[in-house]
Amino acid sequence: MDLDYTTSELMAVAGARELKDGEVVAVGLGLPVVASFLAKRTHAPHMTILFELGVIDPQPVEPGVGLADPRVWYRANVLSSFVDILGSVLHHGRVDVGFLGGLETDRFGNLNTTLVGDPRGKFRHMIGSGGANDIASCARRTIIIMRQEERKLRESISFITSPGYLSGGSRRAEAGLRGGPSKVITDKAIFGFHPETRELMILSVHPGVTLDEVRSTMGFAPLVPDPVTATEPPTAEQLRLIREEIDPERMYMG
Amino acid sequence: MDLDYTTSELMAVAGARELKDGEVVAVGLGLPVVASFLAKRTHAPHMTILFELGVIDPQPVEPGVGLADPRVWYRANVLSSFVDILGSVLHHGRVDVGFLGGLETDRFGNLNTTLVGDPRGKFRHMIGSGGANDIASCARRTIIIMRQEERKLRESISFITSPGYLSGGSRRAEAGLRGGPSKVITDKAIFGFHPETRELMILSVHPGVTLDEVRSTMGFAPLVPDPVTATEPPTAEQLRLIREEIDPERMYMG
Amino acid sequence: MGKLVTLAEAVASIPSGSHLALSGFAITRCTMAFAREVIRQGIRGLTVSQCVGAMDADLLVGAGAVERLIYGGGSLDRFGRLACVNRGIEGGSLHAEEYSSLSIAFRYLAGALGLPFMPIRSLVGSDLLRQLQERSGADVASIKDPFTGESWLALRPLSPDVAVVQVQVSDEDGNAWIRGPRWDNAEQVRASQRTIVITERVVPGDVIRQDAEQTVIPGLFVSHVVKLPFGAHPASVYRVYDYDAAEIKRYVEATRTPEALQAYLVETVHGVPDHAAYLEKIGGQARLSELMADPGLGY
Amino acid sequence: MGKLVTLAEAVASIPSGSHLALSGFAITRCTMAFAREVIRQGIRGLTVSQCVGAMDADLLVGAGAVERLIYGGGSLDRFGRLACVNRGIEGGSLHAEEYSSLSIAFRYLAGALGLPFMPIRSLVGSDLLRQLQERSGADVASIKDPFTGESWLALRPLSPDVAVVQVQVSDEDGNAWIRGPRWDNAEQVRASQRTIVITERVVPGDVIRQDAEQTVIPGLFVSHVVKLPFGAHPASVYRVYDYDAAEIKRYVEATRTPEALQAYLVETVHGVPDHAAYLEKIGGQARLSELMADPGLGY
Repeated sequence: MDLDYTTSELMAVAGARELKDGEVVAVGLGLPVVASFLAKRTHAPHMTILFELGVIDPQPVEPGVGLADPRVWYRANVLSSFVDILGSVLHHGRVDVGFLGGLETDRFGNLNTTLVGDPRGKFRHMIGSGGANDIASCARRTIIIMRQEERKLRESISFITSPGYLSGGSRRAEAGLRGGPSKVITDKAIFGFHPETRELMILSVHPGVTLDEVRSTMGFAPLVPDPVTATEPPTAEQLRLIREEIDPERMYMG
Repeated sequence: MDLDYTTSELMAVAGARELKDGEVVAVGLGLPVVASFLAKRTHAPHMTILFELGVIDPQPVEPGVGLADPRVWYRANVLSSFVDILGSVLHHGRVDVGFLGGLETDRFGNLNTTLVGDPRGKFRHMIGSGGANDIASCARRTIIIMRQEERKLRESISFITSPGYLSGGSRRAEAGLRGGPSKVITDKAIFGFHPETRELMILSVHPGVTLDEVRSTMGFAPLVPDPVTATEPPTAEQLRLIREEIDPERMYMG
Repeated sequence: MGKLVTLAEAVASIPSGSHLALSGFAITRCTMAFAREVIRQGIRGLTVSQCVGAMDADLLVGAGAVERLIYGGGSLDRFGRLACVNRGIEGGSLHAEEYSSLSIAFRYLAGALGLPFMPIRSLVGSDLLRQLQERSGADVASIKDPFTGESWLALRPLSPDVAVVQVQVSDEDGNAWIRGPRWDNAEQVRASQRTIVITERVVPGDVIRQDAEQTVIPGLFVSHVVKLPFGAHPASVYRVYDYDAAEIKRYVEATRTPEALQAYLVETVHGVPDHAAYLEKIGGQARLSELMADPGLGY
Repeated sequence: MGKLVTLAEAVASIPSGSHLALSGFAITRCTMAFAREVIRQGIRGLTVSQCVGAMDADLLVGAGAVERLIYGGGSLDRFGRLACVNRGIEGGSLHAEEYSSLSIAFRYLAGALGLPFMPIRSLVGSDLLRQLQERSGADVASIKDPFTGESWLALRPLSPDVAVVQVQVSDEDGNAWIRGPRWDNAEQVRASQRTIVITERVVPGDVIRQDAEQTVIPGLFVSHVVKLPFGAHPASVYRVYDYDAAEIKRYVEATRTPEALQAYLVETVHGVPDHAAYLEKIGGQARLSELMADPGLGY
């Protein structure tokens, strides 16, 4: 087994480590799928995986192009509906972790997947919410996974599709929302949020990445601990599972 | 075919005549079942029959002891739930006719199936509502079928389980309820309701029954038309269907 | 994390005073063996809810295990009324809150979906509503539609501690199928904190996964799975066995007086250690064989 | 009272300006043949709703048939975004009302159950809500829980004129099964005034009656049944056929510019008289055979 790993693999493993056994996890497609299946096959066998359109705990044998692909529903325990998954599980308050990707996020973990500025100063409409707003509003905590670039981690985003801590502090709770983002996992670092101000803060920097690289690929200055620790690398078994069983065609891992 | 008929048979046939082709009918057990299946097999083949617990258009081959009996669900088109039948069909406003039995009714078609007085001056608790209150509240019209006795057609009933016209006139509409009872079919006569006062009024008296017999088996004086017409008797084909196909064991017909 | 336990273990997880949503409807899919074990273990002070009152609730009330009943009326179909429930209401020993089928179903649905309340057109103008309004801390209120200004009745959600659901088929994680109509069971499970599944058959998870559209109860709601053939006897389980008419008639006779009921409870509950002994008592395999459902008809 | 009609007849029952709820989710069970016939018949000014915007809605928007889109965001999964929808929003020609998946599902559910409104925790604090509130005659309002005094967001029910649902199996009365997850389809049907079922197979009613727990769409909601194999092409129908990746990629290319789209519409819609001719055009039986689902895997 080649113990070198890609940043995607590191991100998936970092995501998996956030999930505890027995938890109920609402999953969007891409890296969150790999992270969730990896957790379920290692330390969290009793975790429940939900896809918003009405799928619980599938056992895919091939990767799919998205949630609409029956490959992703294969051998599910339950095939039901939005009202069942997003209503009686998520809105009821039973989802421990929401796992979201994003196009843009800001200092307080607010996510934009709706309108992004283009170089000509116009806005481009992207994909909107789907279940992301519901998950960000109702899950006990959310984990955001995204590539880190200055235009993606911005001081201020143009549209809040899925609320994080809004303008920080206690604003989210005051708006009547439970939960909130707990982690942002990028290809450079893992971030948390300050327990009071709710500002983004570095928790660990990935092996081989410098603190400067982290800072220079963001549109704002994050809180920085001293000393800065390094993200734990993937184990051989985690890499084997990703490469041989979960995403052998490297469809999710890019 | 014996063209003599029982009053139960006459009641079932009178009930069937109230149902039009294409209507959606919410049915309680007993005579309403016979009336509905009779209508469906004669003039109303496109009628939809609903049982509250989640059954649409069954084709029983044996009578059952109640809605809980799988005999009554046999060969249904849909097996679902209270929320589906009473929610998305009835509460939505899609039920044309609710077909109800009752222990007691009054001048305004209010029904009691909850608390009835006993000879010792105490109250006895009966069966309560089930779906009857929902049907009486939400169907476009309701038809009541019951035996006629002075203690059953009362000036005032002790408990309104399922609302008719409440205290008459426009009180029902003022309470925010649509529909209301259209007919009361007893073993003596068929009654309607005065279009303004909503008082019970005789529409027809069954063959062989005198007007005095109708009046003397009620606890109040109904409106009486002049002249009084006679209820149309069952046809040979209607009797054959009831006796040979719908209730050969005379389980519903007593 | 094994969920597959004995009936006694599952019942032992229920503290006295709990709110149970029971899956019975009149005389079908009633949680009868469960109710007998609750009585045997001396659990009391229960709140019981169901859309249509059934034999399981009536037996628990008769044995004195129930303090409060939240239901939409009920009966044993043609076999008779809920004699224990009725006697409890008439004598004042049972605190009964009476609704209609849909209003209980909507209260469960609100609980299931995490809604703060549920608007409804039913109950209006009835004495059912008057009685509910007269209760202190009423679970009904009025609310104005913010879009039209129209007044509506609003119901408080129901959130039982435990749903107890008798099903035909489950896997070891509690992913369960219900054949036939499901009445309020799907909403009971989703409204409750947790669910105990009592199942006629336990199948491998692979079987559930082949036909997952049928999974009415997702395992994530389920804390315990009890494999218990004839767990609903003398009630029926569609496609597995018919109701036992003779035994239901005996129950109806036994519930005519408190004395007769005590004798019945001694014979069928206290006098037998468990469900297997109960089945022997009521006639064993010879009797049960006669109840087996015809695979074509389903009853 | 025969409900079984041709696609052209079913589409002809829809007046311009109607509100349609469409059954597609991204690239699966999309009402593609239906959308092509709507365009062919020149029906315009439609309101279209669905929880997650799909290829059917995008094609109708691209052809200029849609005035208003009520949806929760959407894409063609990995194949791309909803280019026609996005261009319509960016250019201002499409009036889009954007929600989340659950908020649309709850609006359908309220419409289905005859509720005056639906409380929800989602949308709060987001710019989705801000945009919706800025609309005149907003479909969102705030309401106070009468039991706790807590403030909630309330959504107005959705009541489409017609639900159009692509299913696997139906009988002639429209009693239909949906295999796989059902996303918002059951609620769409129940919220709508009537439903058009587009089905891959028509089976005798006796088949439906043998497994009536599977009937997601009761016939009483259905006005028309259209038997139309490959009606969702190039989207997939679980257990019947897979998505046609090459054809979806061609669609994605064609929707990059309005000019390319016009050429695509001429070729696949206006230039073919009906669905059968469309299927010949895209490659006929040879191509369709390759898409047939593996009976074990279901795709």
